[in-house]
Parts: sequence; structure tokens; C-alpha cells
Amino acid sequence: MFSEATAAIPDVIQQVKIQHYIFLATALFVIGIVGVLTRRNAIVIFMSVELMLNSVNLLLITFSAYRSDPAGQVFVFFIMAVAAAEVAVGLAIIVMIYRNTRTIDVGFLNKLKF
Amino acid sequence: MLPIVLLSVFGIVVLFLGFSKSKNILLPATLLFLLVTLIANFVDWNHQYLYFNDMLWGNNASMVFSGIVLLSAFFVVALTRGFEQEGEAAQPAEYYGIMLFSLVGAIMMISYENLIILFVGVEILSVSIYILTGSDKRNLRSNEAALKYFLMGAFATGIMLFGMALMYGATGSFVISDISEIIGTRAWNEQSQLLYAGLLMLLVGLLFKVSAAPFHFWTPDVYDGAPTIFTAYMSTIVKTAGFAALYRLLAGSLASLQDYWFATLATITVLTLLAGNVTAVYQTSFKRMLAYSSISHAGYLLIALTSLTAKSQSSILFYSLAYSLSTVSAFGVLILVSQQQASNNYDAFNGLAKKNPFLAFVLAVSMLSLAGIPLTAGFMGKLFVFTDAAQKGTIWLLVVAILASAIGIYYYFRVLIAAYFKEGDLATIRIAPFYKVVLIIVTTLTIVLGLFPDLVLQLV
Amino acid sequence: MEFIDRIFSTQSLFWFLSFLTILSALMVVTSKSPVYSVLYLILTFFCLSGHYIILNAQFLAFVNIIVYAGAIMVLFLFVIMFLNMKEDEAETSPTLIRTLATGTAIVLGVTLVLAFSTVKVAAFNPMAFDSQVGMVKNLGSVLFREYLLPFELASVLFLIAMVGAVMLGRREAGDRHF
Amino acid sequence: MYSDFGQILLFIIVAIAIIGAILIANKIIRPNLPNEEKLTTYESGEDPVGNANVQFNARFYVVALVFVLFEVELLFLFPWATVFGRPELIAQTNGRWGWFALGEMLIFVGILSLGLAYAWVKGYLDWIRPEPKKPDYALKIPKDLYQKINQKYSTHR
Amino acid sequence: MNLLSLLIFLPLFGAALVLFLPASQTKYFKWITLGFCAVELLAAAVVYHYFDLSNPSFQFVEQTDWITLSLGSLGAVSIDYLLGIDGISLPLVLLTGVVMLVGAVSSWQITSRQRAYFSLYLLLTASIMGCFLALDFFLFFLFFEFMLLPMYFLIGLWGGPRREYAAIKFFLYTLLGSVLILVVMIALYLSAFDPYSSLNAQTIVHTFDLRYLADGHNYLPNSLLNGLSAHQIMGLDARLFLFLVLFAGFAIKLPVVPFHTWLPDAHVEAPTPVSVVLAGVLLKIGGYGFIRIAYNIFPDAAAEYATLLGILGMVSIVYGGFNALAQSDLKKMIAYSSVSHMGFVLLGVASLTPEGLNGAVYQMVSHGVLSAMLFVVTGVLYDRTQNRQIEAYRGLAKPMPAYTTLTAICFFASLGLPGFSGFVGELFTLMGGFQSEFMPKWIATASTLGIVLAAAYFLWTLQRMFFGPLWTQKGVESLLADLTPREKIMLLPLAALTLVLGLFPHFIFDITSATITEFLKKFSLN
Repeated sequence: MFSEATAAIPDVIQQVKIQHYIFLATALFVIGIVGVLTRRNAIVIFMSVELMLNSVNLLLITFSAYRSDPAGQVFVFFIMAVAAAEVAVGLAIIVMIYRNTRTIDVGFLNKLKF
Repeated sequence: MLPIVLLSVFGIVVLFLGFSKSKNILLPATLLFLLVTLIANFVDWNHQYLYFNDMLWGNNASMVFSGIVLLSAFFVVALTRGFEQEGEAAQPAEYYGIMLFSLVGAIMMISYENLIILFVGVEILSVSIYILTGSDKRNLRSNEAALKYFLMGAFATGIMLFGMALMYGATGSFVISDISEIIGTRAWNEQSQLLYAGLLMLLVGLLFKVSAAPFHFWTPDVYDGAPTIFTAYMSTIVKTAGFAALYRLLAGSLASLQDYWFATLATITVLTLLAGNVTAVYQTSFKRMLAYSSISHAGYLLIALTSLTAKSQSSILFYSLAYSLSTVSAFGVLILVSQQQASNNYDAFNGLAKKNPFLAFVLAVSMLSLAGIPLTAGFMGKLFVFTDAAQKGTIWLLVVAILASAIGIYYYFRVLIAAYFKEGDLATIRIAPFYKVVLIIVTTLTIVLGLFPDLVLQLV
Repeated sequence: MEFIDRIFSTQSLFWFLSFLTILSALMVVTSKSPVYSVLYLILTFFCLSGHYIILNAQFLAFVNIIVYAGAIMVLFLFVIMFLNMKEDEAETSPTLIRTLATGTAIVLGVTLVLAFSTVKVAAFNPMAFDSQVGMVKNLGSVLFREYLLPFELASVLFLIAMVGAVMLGRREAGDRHF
Repeated sequence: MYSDFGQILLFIIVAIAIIGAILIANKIIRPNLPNEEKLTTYESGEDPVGNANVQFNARFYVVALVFVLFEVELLFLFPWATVFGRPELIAQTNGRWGWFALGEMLIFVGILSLGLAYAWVKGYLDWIRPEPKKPDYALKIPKDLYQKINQKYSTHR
Repeated sequence: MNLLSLLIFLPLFGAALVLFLPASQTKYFKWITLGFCAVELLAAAVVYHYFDLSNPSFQFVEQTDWITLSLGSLGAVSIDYLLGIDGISLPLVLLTGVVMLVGAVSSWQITSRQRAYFSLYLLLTASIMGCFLALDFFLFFLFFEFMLLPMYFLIGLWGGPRREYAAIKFFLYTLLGSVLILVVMIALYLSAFDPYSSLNAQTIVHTFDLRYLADGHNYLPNSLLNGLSAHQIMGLDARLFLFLVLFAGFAIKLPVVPFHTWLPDAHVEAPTPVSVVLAGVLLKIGGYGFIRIAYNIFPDAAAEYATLLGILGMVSIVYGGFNALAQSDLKKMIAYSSVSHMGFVLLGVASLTPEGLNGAVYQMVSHGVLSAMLFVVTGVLYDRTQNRQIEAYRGLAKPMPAYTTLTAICFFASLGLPGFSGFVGELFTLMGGFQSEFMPKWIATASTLGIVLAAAYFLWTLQRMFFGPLWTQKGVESLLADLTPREKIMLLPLAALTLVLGLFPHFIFDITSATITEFLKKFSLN
């Protein structure tokens, strides 16, 4: 079973089909989209976006691992770093709004009509 | 490469110049820096460059795109007047610094070769603009615009990244030329679903940024809520950079799949044209109308993109230049008028021509150019874009576009009617000499480019 | 023994983790209180880190914990705490819109899953396979040699974020609330 | 296909099982006689006041924010540390690699520290101190009276 | 500088002069405008003097490269600054000179915002001249569309009470027309090429040069507009379809009946000089466009649709006539009479006979002179009483004998009394209609009804307003002074001109016939 050539290959790659990972990532992504579309609390929406980003990370790492190509993982590294910067700014905006309105429900913010 | 370095350094310098006692130095310094960058932008002229292990790629066209972005930024910055009228709460050094930094993102979006540069560029530009949108901290509309833009932008980024991930899964690379090569060899056939879905999501993410329908719903609120000067900034720079990025993606790596994405993109084009133009008719606020007009112009630019002929690039280039110039001057006039009248509505312009013939003339040229009346740059831009569609042979797209531009006349002329034909009590507006010079230059450029489009076209 | 082997295989771990991931992700979206959402999100991140580990991407698993579970989520919690949000006050999004949105997203998901179910990703080449790809050493040399430019430019992004966030998030003199 | 990761799974399951079993056993065995005192939240014997979610002070936010950004910066240092001194790379480039890598990181850290310096100079990191109001009601006792008393007792010591 | 460029740039220079003179010189603006218009007419006369009547092709041709667009593998597009004049455009250029001069005199009463008015007026002059002189389709289009702007502002700023509505209606209608023309231009753009430049440049150079567009050999094989390729648009042959689109574009300008509704509104609201220019020259650009652009590029389609166009012309004549009969506003009546008279132009052009085409050009010139006169006449009355209702006046002949005489002359000339120019134009276009092989005779027969109707409404109006005892609706008899010298200066030369043209029609026919004979050769081949 442990042939010489496949010795270095992680078990998961031999045992789990890549589709399953793609499905998992897609499911997370869709859950994230549902969150963005249905929730009205800005922070929860933002968390759903983070969920989407994580599904992307999972997808990239999967492809990277199955292809044994480092580019995908480096990309994930950047996504994580950039997400941190985005979170910093996003939360600052939320704090700012809370200061002015005492609410962060996007539904309450209807000064501008859709 | 050089402009990116320069802009980063200059951004930091401006940020720290804010600590000096004399605030008056900020505006000239920023303008000088932008000018230096604009010149430095063209050092690689006539060379096709590829920097840092296939990260940045550029040729004359991308340099001209960067030039347009820098030029628009220059004009917008010139119209800020140092934010002196914003009062104590304004933090000009930060605003200028972030504006300079955001241009780094724009240039990255224009000349990326690796998708990671596109991603980081999009983020740099977007994050800067979230901040600028919310910079009027006490104004609830500005706050809300920032939040909305931020949430929608982050959402779009998520979708775009998912697309990139899928494309990576299908082709195993993030490099534009590699992807193109792999698609060319059709070695991706087995993963075609990944590629198609990825391509679609990547496009959706980018189309979000350039506010194409049906991903445009955030635009009016955000444009309306943001401080006017930053609305001008984002409606010119984000749009130009976004379209350059889209062109680079489609022409650079996905041209051979045109059969696949053509129908989707063409549908989006039609939707954008209709959504932008039809909704713009119902607006009572000039600023909101400009927001919808920016959507409709995204539609015209999409025509060139959808057609993707040999000439598309120069069409997009010329169109975005024409659009940027006219938009800058329209916002320039709007800033002055809305300050006087404390309103962004059409009524605010009533009787503008009587006491302020210069402003009315600038407004007229810019509206004519946006409407695409001959002898202005906007007309030439529209003509080039339409000819692209004709070259591709999509007559129905052309018909929709022409109908849309006919609708456009109506709402662009409403403000002219207000300015010229209506009676109003608008007093003479004092225009700072420098402000006036900028408006004169922009207006002159609009007319000159309408007469001699060759000046720009022969660069590419 | 064969049976036990099969149960305690990496595959089972995958299923277990996946189940937990999806469940906690669902809880993030459906929890009434944002505090619970954050906690579930942290759980999701831990599960994902588990996935990264079994995919041999140890470095990223560890980064994921530090950045997401450690830093980003702490920031979230922080904001939630000082915004003092108790039970999500009024989740007033109209039911119709919520149903429609959920429906659309699910249709999208099902379409994608169906589309991807026939994907044949090229089989890995056992001879050229490098299991050390996800190690920090390897990533480091790729990052600092090939991805030098985005690395440096990321610092510009951080600078923007710092300046902007500090500018926006700071309490102005005269603000009413905290 | 029992593997290393299988062991981990086994470990997790066993851990959950044991904890669950202990908790359930606890539930079954313990006597259940609640009264009001027992049901209150334990706060070192004090009576609990208000909600458990106490509102933080927002002044922490800016600090937390800067922390997050620097933490991410730190992440870049880890892989850097592994490549910085790698002998084969140094050998390949005649020793230039070390300087090059150092330069790379210096630029990155430099830009970020400029951001920190900016926030610092700008005063964003300053603690916003609560300014206690000085009581300004008029005292009938002359001020120097206290001083005299203080002096008196200090000299006695 | 070439003479034709001078015709375009002279008024532009005048506009710039007016724009940049200090405000203290405002009283000279009208004189400057008048001067430039006079020089313009003089320059047109010089062109006429040096024009070789026997040469059917373009003269004074002037060509400069303007825009070159590279299309990659598809070659290039070259747009030129290309001017030239032939027997069809020369009469119209002369007409423009005359009418603009009259309009300038008529502008004397403009008192508000003179700087803007006179610079726009000169700008309008330049763009009209440009339209008649351009030989590059693109250049023509630019002038054609640019013309709308000064016109829009002239109506919108100095017009009557509903000027905003009229201005935007005028603008949108004519813009729709130019959009249709633009469509054809875009369709043309990859089809036609310039054989000589293409040979020199070793690549395909697409062109908008009307001389090349006229030749079917210059269309790329299998391109959209090649006569031999069977491209279809909406079930119609591409060439036929695009001809109809182009026709509709110019028909709005002419105007032909279903597209005419902007005209009465624009005329009623426009100030007198703008009405004069609008009716006198602007409408002619529609007719000129038919001949120069639509028929030139699509001779096959023109022959195919001759009957349709003839019927449209006939409908315009009759419908315009009936409508004129029903109007109570004098200016609106004249506007509808314009619709009717321009119908003759369409009829003549559609007939594709020498008589018809010569008659059409002649009718354009004649109607230009007559409608200018008619609107000046209306303006005279309106200036005095601010009322244009026909029923509001009776017996005007008594207080205003000179005015009555001149009005009568222009009414008679307009209704086609022999001896005046209107008669010749209508006669020739009708003759063309009768002799045409491309359309049935009943069209021309039915069109003669237009003459009867014209006689009816003009004579009836004359009788109602000018004869009988003096009476006005609002008791404004005291305001009814006779013509001032300035008004006489406008009206007398126009009256003389219509008489001269009526008695010696060969002035015009000499110019047109050679070119038109050459032009019609294309159709005899079919």
C-alpha cells in the first residue's frame, strides 16, 4: 500500500476526492452569501464576508495541495493579510456609525433611498 | 514600476507634511508629486516591460491608462482647494496621502500580470475609497455611504476571489499569460466548469467595482452620500482602473473564450445601459443623476469590452479619458454651486448662466460631452465605442446603445435648462483663480480631444 | 482491525471536520446574538485549520489561527462588546426577501455543486509531488523571491488601513457617545 | 488505512467522549437543591450588578487595531526568518541574498513603523484620560489652616 | 486659405470676436454680425463668380488629413477635412448667405444677452455653411449635429413663452435624426474604402469621402453595404434598410409629414430671426442631405423606394396644406405651409428626373427666400402688437399700405403665381413627378392639390387680415405703424429676389443642371 512513490503524498489526497473539498468550499461560500443577503446587522454581514473569504482560502489551499504548487498557498497568505487590513477599516467604519446613530442595523440606515 | 514607488513614497511624505505648521503647503506639494509621477509614468515609453517574476506587465497602452488615472487625480486634487472649506474636522494630509496611496492600487490594477497584483491593487484602491467616502465623520449620509460601500465592496471582493481560486483550480496558475497559454492548449477541458464558473465570478467581482448592472445598486447611494470631491475622485479613477483591469483580463487571457463570455457580458451591457439611463431620468438631484450617469457610461465602456476588437483598447482608453474629464468638470461646478445653494438638486442651478456665465459654459461643455454631442471628446468616445460594436457585428447592442444615448440627452440637458433658461437667484460665485484655471484646462481638453482625438489615439 | 482502520482514517477525519465546519458556519449565519456568531466563526476557523493541517499546509493552519481566530475575531468581539449589542435587537429583514435571498443563494450553490461534480482535476503526478510545499521554509522562499512586489505593496495597504482606521475610528472631541 | 491523522481523530473523539461521560455522571450523581443564593452569578461574594456584557471603553479600539496590523506584519516575519539566512541562497548570490532579504523586510517594517509613528505623533495612541472635575464650591475654612495643621504634624514626626 | 474654408471660418472668427470684445462694446455686436454676414455673402458670390458652370464635378476641393484610426488587422479609418462645392450645393450656399444676412438685420430687435445671441448666430452660420460644403460624411455629420446646439439655445433663450418645451422638442427630434444618420455612418465605416490611399498604404484605408462612397466599387466584397453581398437587417436587404434609416434621419429635418411635429412648435416659439434662419436654411439641409448623402450612397435603394418617397412627399404637400388652412396663428400657418412646400422638394427628388431634381433645388432656394420673407412679415406684425392671431386683425391695408403690398407679394409668390419663384419650383417638381419612370403618375396629380390649398390659405388669410374695415381684437389700432426703413431693407431685396428668380429661373438652373445630369447617370443605369 505504501509504495515508494506515494510515500510523500498526504493521506488525504489519496483518500479524499478533490470534489469533496470543492463542495465543502462551495457550501461555505454559499452560506456566506446567504448571511450577507439575509442578515441586517452590519457586523454579522461582515462576518459572513469573512466566511466567504475563508471558503476561498480553503479552495486555494486544496488546489495548491493537490497540485503541489506553492502559488495557491502564498495567495492565501495574502488574502489573510489583506483581510486583516480590511477588517480594521471596516470595523472603524462601523464604530464611527455607531457613535453617530447608536445602531448598526443596515436597515435603519435609510437616509439614502435604494 | 517607478510610479508605484514614487506614489508610495510621496504618500508617506504628504502624510507627514501634515504635521508641519503651514497647512497651505499640502495642496501644492500633492500636485507637484502627482505631476512628477505623471512624468515618471512614461519612462518606459515604447518598451514592453515585465517586472518582478511576472508580476507587473506594461506597454504604452497601460502607461496611457495610468496617465489618465494620474491626470484625473491631478484635476480632482486641484479642485479640493486644500479642504479649507470643510472646517476644523477635515484632515487634509490624510486625505491627500490616502489619495496618493489609492493611485498605487489603481496602477496595479492597470498593469497587473499576476492575479495577486490585481487583488492587492483592488484592495488598496477600495480600502482607500471606503475611508475617503466616510471621511465626513459627522455626516450620517457619508457614514452610511461608507458602510454600504464597504460591505458591498467586501462582498464583491469575496466573489472575485472565489473566481480567482476556481480559475487557479482550472489552470494551475495566476499569471495572465500562462492562463492564456493553458486556455489556448485546451488542456483545461476537463476542468471547464471550474474555469467557466471562475471566469464568471471574477468578472462579477470586477463588474461590481465598475458598477455595472445588476451589480450597480450600491452606486447611487454611495456617490450621493460621499463628500462631493471624493465622489468625483471615485467616479473617475475607480472606473478607469476597473475597466483597464477588465480589459487586461479579457484581452490578455480570455480572448479565446469570447464565445463563452460574450453573451453574458452583452446582457450585462444592455442591462447597465438601460438601468443607468432610465433611472437617471427620474432623479431630482444632480449628484444622484451623475451617479446614474456613471452607471450608464460603464455601459458604453462595456460595449467596447464586449466587442473586444483590435481597437477596443484605444476606444476604452479614449472613452475613459473623455468621461473622466467631463466628470471632473461637472463635479467641479457642482461643488461650487452646492456650496452656495446648500443643495445638489437641479433647482440649485437655476439661473446659473446669468451671473456665472463661465461656470455655466463649463457645465454646458461637460454635459454635452457626457451626452455625446459632436465637437466634444464624449462624442468621439461614443463613436469609437459604437464602431467597435459595429465591427463585432452586434447591431442590436448598437441599437440599444444609441437609444440609451438618446435618453441621456434628456437628463443631461435638464441641468442646462436649469442653468440657462430658468430664473434663479444665484449670486455670483467667487472662483479661486487656480480652480478656474483647472476648469479651463479640463474644458479645453474636452473640446480639443473632440476635434483631434488623434492626439491621444496615436499614443497607443 | 480493518474496520477500525477504516473508521479512524484521514477520510473520516475529513468528514468529521467538514460536518463541524458546515454546522458552525450555519450557526454563524443563524445565531441571534452577534457574540455567538463570532464564537461560532472562531470554531469554523479552527475546523478550517484542521483541514489545512490534513492538507499538509501546516504553516497556513497556524497563520489562520493567529490571524483569523486570534486577531480578527478578537477585533470583532471587541467591537461587539463595546458597541454593547445584546440580543440582536430587531432582525427586521422582511421574510419574503430573506426567503428569496436564501433561495437564490441555494440555487447558486446547487448549480455550482452540480457543475463541479463532473470536474476531473488532473491526477497528481506521484513522481513530481512535493509534500513539503506547505511548509514555512518553502513558502518563505516563494514569498520573498517571487512574490516580493505584492509583499512590499501589502505594507502600503497596511499603512492605509492604519491611517484610515485610526482616523475614522477615533473619538472626535465633542462626540456624544463614548 | 489507519494513519497519523486517524490518531488525531481518535484522540478528539475520546476526549469528547470522556468529557461528556464525566459531565453526565456528574449530573446523575450530584444532589440538586437550588436556592436563590446558589443561582446567582459568582462574583467573589459580591452581589452581581447589571448585565454580564459590560461595555468596553472605545479607547481600546485604536490600540487593538494597531495591534492587529502589527500581528499580521509579524506573520510575514516567520517565513522571512526561514529564508533570510538560508546558506544555499546566500551561496547562489555571492552573499547578496542576505542583504537583499534584509532590505526587503526593512522596507516592509519601515513603512509599517511609519504608520505607527504617524498614529503616535498624531496623538491617536494617547490615552483619553477622564478629567475629573475639581470641586469648586467655596470652603468656609481658610486654606492655610490645613497647611498649618499638616506642617504641625509633619514636624512632630 | 481656400475660399471654402473662409466661408466656414469667417463666421467662426466673428463669433470669437463677439465673444471676446469687452462688454462696453455691446452696441457694436449687431454691426459686427451684420458685417460678417455681408462679407460671407460676398465670399459666396466670389465662389459663384469663379465657379465653372459646365463642370459637373466638385470644385474648390480642399483636403487635409484629420483623424486616422488604426484598426489593427482591419486597416485604418481615415477621416478628412474635405470641402468642395458643386452645382447642388452652390445655390444653397448662396441662399445661406442671403438668408443669414436678412436674419442679421432682423436680429436688430434682440436686446437681451446680445453677446451670447450674436456669437451663437455666427456659430450657426458657420455650421450651416459647413454642412453644405463638407464632402466627408463624418465632417458633414459633425456640422449637422453641431448646428443643433446654437439653434437650441437661440430658441430656448430668446424664444416665446413655451420656449423650453419647443427648444427641447426641436433638439430631441433633430437629434433623433442625427442619431439615425450616425447609425448609417457606423454601418458604412467598415464597408467602404478609399482605393487610392489603400493602394499607397498597402492596407485597407476606410473612408467617409462622399466621392468614394458614391461608387459601388469602393465597398469591400462581402461587407455589409456591398451591393452584391446579401446581408439582411430585420428581413430587409441591408442597403435598403440603411437607406430608409438615412432617409428618416433627413426626413425629420426636412420635415416630411410623420416627422414634422417639432416644426410648428419651434417656429411659434422661436424669435423672428431664428424662424427666418430655421425655415430659410435649416430645412434645406434635409433636402440637401437626401441628394448629397442618401441618394448618393444608395442610388439603388432610392430607385427602389421612389414610389414610397413620392407618396410621402405628396402626403406632406397635402397634409401641410390642410393644416395650414386650419391654423389661426399666422406663424403656425406659415410653418405648415413650409411643410407643404418642402413636400415638393421631396417629390422632385424622388422623381429622379432632371426636371424633378433641378426643380427640387430650385424650390429649396425659392422657399428659402420666400419663407424668410414670410417670417419677417409675421415678425413685423408681432413686434407691434405681440399678437399673431389671424382673426385678431381686419383691414390692415389701411394703416399699413407698404406692409400690405409686400405681404401680398410674398403671399402671391408663395402660392405659386407665375412670375414669382414659387411657381417655377412647384412646376418643375410636379413635371418631374409626372415624367418619372420610378413612380406612378397619380402621385404628382394628387400633389397639385397642394397648389390649390396654398392658394386657398394664403388668399383667405390675405382677405381676412388685410381687407375690409380696420378692426383689431384688442383695440391696438394705434400700434399699427407702417414698415420702418430697417424692415423695408429686409423685405424689398427678398421681394426683388423672388421676382428675379421667377422671371429668370435659369440663374439657378444654369448652376444645377450640369451636376444633376451627371448625378442622374447613376440612375439611368438601373
